Amino acid sequence: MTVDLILFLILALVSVSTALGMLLSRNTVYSALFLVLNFVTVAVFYLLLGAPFIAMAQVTVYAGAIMVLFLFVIMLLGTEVLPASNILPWQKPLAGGLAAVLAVEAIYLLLVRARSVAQVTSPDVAINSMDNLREMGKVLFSTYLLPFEVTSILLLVAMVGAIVLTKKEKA
Amino acid sequence: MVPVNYYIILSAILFTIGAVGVLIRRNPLVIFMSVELMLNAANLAMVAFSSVYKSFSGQIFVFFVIAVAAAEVAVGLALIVEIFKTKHNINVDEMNSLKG
Amino acid sequence: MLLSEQTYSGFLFLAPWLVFAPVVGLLVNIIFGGRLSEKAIGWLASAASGASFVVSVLLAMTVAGNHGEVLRWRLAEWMSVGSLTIDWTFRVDSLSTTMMLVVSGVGTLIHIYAIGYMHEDVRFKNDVGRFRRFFVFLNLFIAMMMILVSGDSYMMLFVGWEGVGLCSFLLIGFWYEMDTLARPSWANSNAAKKAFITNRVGDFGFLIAGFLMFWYLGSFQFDSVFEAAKAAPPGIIVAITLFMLVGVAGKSAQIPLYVWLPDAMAGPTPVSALIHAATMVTAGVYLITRSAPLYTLVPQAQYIVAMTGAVTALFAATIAVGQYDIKKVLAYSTISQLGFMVAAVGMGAFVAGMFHLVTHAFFKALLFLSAGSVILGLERGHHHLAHHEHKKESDDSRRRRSRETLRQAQDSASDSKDHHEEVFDPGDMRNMGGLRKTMPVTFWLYIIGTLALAGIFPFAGFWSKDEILADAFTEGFGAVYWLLTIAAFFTAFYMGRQIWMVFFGEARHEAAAHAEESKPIITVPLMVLALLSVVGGALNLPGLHTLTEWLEHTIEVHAGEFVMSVALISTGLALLAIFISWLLYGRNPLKAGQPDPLKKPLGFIFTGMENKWFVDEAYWAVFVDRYVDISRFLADVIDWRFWHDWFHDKVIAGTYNWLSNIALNDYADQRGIDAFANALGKWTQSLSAAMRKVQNGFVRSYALSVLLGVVLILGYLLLK
Amino acid sequence: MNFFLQPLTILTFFPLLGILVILFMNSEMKNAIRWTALVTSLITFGISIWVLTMFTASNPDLQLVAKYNWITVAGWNIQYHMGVDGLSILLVLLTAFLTPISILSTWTAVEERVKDFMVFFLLLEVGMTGVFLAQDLFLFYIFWEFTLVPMYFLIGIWGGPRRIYAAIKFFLYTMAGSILMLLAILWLGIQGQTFSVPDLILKGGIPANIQWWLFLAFTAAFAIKVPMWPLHSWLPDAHVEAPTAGSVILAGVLLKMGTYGFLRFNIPLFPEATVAAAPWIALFAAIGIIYGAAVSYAQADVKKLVAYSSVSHLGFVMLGMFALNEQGIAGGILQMINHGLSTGALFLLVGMIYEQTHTREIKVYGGLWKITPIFGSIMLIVALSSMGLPGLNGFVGEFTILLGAWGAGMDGGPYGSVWYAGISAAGVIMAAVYILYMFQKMFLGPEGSIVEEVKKHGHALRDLNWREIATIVPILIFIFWIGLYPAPFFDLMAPAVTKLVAALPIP
Repeated sequence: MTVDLILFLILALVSVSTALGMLLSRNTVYSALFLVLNFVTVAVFYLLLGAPFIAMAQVTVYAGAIMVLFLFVIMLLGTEVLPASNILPWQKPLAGGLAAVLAVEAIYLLLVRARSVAQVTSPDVAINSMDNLREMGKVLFSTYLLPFEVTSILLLVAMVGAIVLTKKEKA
Repeated sequence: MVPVNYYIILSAILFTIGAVGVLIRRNPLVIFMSVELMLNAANLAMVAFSSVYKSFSGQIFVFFVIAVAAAEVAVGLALIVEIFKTKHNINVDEMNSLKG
Repeated sequence: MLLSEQTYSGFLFLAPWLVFAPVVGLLVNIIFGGRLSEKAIGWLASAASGASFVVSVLLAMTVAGNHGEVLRWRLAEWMSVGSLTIDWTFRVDSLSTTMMLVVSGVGTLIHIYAIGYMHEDVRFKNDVGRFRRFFVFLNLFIAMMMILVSGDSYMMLFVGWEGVGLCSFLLIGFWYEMDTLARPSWANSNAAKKAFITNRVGDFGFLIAGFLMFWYLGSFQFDSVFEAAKAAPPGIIVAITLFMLVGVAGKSAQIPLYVWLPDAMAGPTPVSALIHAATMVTAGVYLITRSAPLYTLVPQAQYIVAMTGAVTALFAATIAVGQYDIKKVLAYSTISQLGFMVAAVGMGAFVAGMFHLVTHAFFKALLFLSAGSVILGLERGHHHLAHHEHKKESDDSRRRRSRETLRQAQDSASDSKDHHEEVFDPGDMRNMGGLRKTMPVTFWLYIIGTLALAGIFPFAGFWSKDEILADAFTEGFGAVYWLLTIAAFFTAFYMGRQIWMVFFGEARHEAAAHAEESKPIITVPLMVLALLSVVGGALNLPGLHTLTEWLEHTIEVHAGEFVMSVALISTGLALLAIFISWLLYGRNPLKAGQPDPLKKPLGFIFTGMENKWFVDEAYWAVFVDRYVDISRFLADVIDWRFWHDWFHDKVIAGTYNWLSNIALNDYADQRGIDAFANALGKWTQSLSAAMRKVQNGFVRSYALSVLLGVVLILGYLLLK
Repeated sequence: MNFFLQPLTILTFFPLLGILVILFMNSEMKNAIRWTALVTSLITFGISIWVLTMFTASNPDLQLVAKYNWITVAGWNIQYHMGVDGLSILLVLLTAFLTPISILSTWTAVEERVKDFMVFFLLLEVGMTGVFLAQDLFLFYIFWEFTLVPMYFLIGIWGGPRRIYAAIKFFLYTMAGSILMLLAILWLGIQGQTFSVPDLILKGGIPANIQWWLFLAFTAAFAIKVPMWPLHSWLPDAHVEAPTAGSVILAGVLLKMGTYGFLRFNIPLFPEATVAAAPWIALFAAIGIIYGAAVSYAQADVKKLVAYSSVSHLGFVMLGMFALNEQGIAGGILQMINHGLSTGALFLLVGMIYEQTHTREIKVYGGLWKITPIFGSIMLIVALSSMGLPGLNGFVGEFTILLGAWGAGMDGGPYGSVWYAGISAAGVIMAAVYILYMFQKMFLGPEGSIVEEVKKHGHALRDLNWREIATIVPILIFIFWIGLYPAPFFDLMAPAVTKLVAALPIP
């Protein structure tokens, strides 16, 4: 057991429990806060995997911007807790069962059937250093220039779309 | 060091939890959050593979996913707000106008 | 002959202006006529026609200066297809210039006359605007007539031939919305249509002759045809000449196609004079004369032509005796005189025929125009009365006239049925009488014309008619001679009857009593014509033979001999006829309402004469009504009810409908294929009704099925 | 790029440009649409004149040829093959000439769905021009069928009360004949390895018994289109119900597609069958001439009268073409043009008066010449041209046709009897009967009841206005031109006709 492994297991435990917490909280606000925690742990995983840029993006965009937006909307709508309902009574057990099957299938597939791969050992210097940022930038603005620009347009469209959708119709 | 399989198993578990959340919660906001969780699970797998294969592609992909997720959330939340405005309710179980 | 050297083909280049001059005249009148005064329009048209006359004179001089040589002026190509070539070529020779001079000379005089005549006519008929149209048509006629006489081929002649037919149609139907008594009616336009269609029947013959000519003789050009005819089989020449005779019968009003000419009197009087007496109707005579080389090849055809002419001459003369309308008498007289001409050219006496054509043009134009003057005089008198004494008209005379109009309506089959009581017929000789006092100038002109027509020495008609009779006598056409001689007797008789009825005795109608003499614009052209009628005989006096020598250059001629016995017989008969007519009509002038004195002694014969021997009725019954019946039958029964409605709609469309509706739709489709398809549909429906429950509209349950799919696919991958 | 710059391609497809412009216009801008259509058709006419200037009259062969491979799958050899020669140049000009005139005639007559109307009309022009220019059987067939569609809609949408019936009858009748032609075309194309007409003519050598069947198949399509007696039953319906412009184009150009088809395909492709069939065609043509003339005299509806007169006139064309000599064929071609002009003008004039009176019944008219002198005078000229008065165009055509037919009837000629020509010549008399009947009953005589009828509606009958005169005067010019000086027209077609006749197996 190395330190890495111990750290990973602890973080994995936190990650799964916050995810479950998000899933099981009756109150939406709690769900959101659990999710923030989950995102942060995932960000730490990214750091462990030698992806500092993605980790930063995870924290700022996901844990920061997106989840704050969620919280805003929850507060705005004031529907933190929904009344119980008995529509689709078999939905929950069926979903749980299927999810369990899915998890089992996935893990089995990954552990047994998949080609065994090397452990994540000593990440490459280029990747696992502050050079990572520079290299990312280079790739992003050369090879992936077009997708990058398209993404910017997508964001613009989303922005305009959101504004148009929520804009009050003039009578 | 941590075998990459562990990361993948974690990713699968998180993904399953997200999927269950989409299926059993009636609040669209929580459903939305579950979707985000699933995205994260996938991201995690990709970054793990990126690390194994020592390639930037996985990370770049994740970067785009994050950007798209941001856009998606913006539009999605706007839609939810709009639905709430017209229906004064956001319970998905009461929205079945698609019924044939 | 220094002059001839200078004029050698010198004026030939003017030949197209024979046609262009009147065409320019009519175009100017069409375009600018609306802004011109009546006088300007009339004189412009007359000038155009006069220009044609001047050109004719110059061309005649050219021909004379050229020793009668045939001259041609090619204007342009007309048609050229394969071996067929027809040009617009003007032929100037002694024959064509003779015709040109007559046509344009008489034509110009009548143009001038018409200025005065139409001025009054359009006013009596309340349509002043139509004055211009008249002169346009008249100029068109001159142009067409010039094409006819100056063409160098049968086809160019045919252009004029049909063209004058068109003008005749237009001018007969000039007052197309009324009848001759100015009542609203189809009568005038019917007369016009009748003339055109009858002429077309003749033209059909002309066309067939043309086809034969082209395919056997190889050309339409006169000289080539005549040259080729010499070597052609006589049967073909007989066919050509006889088909041509059909054309002649149409245009020159010979039996059996003469029926249109009397009706043609519906046109204004100048038209009757110009077209239906002096020029157009003589085109047939011109055609035969022109085709002399063809006719002389085949004596059989010549004999048929001569007999046609002779029989027509007598037949028409008998009808003329029984007519009351002043113009109708002249119309039948024209037919009769045309018969003389056709008989002459049929006998090979081409010069005599042409001679009579020329003199006849003079005196018949004179007679018609004088008759027009008489009619106008009566119109004036009637007009005068209508304005001043209309109300005073006695009941007695009103009743009488209503009876008369009834009879007239029965007389003419084509007249419309509707007529009013108060209609005055200015052309009815029974309304006239005593006009010599009120219209002295016209009276004397009419006498001159009558004497010329009756063939009294030394008037023009005497010389020309006598030459025809002498030719018939000497050439051995006995039957023709006797027919023509009897016709000449009748001619003198009906003309005498007309003179006594119109100008002598007492006025039988107030209008006649108040008749007024015509103005100089009308009488002066008449005087010129009268002069020509007196001296016209000088053209071809026995012994001098001026015309014979003139025409010699163009056609084969022989100088007609003067036979004293023939001359004495015909003159004697003419004088006798005039005497008899005096006994009947002059000694005891007709009283108002009295029937014709011939009626009693002749009985049904006179009824026949009065009714034109019922030829119109017979034609109507045999041809016209049958044609209408046949075309109605074809149109309504065969084409529409049988072919269109029954065969197409019922049989074809019906069968198709039956097939598609009953056979296929009901049986095969609905009970066979549809039944199967319906069963399939029902099954699907019940299945989908079950499946439908899955579609509950809840997004979450849809997502569940997605998850189910994912699990299943993954499971499949695992178990693969 | 070369493909589009061919003069004949431009001529054929230019109207599509106009259609494109019209499609982008608001359908409420009626006048702008009309002007666009008119200008388009006028430019097309200009292009046709340009083509004429490039056309060498003395050359009997196809000229200005555009030839490209088009469909060459499965051993088929279908080409985009356009060309013009003496047989078709006049018809192409006629098409380009009549289209703007027809469009001008709809100025006030068509008020509903102007945009659709003009689009269909220009489409029709494309089809018609294509029919006369196509030198590939397959291409020809496509254009041939293509003309049906716009005409179907022109009759079916803007027609009279029974328009649907007439349109469907027109469509099905023509279609039925075309199917047989399609079969023959396929046989020829597959057997001969090419669909190109000049190549097939050059190749020749079709056995006589097969020629017969092919000849009959083509005849089925063309005879219906002409229409030859007794297949004329669709014509009166279509003419009576079609709007004026449709009637003009129908009589003026569409019927000529049938006679042109005989000339372009039947005669050169199946020479033996042509010579053998000539007496039969002549028989039907002669019957058609007499029958059409007799039937039109008995019509109460003036449009029907003119429609039946077309049967008679087209009978003349057929009679002349199958005389198989130069006079007959040249006369036939010229008569196609003449009929297009005269009958087109008759329909125009009838349409002009119909616009005012809304009735076509002859008996309610009468005395119109007095009320509308210009109209009456123009009608007279056109009527005279239609009945073949010498000096006007109708005579030149009829005369050369009858002359040719007579020659064909002489010993050794394809007809074998002069009776065909003789009887047909009687049609000239009968033409005078029905034409003069119509003219008299409408324009002469006392005022008809319609004059009062129109006055009751608050406006008097008016004479032609400037637009209507401008519509009709170009036709009048040609009526006189062809009548007095037809030489240029004969010169255009003479070499091609000579070539056509020379190829026939006539002793």
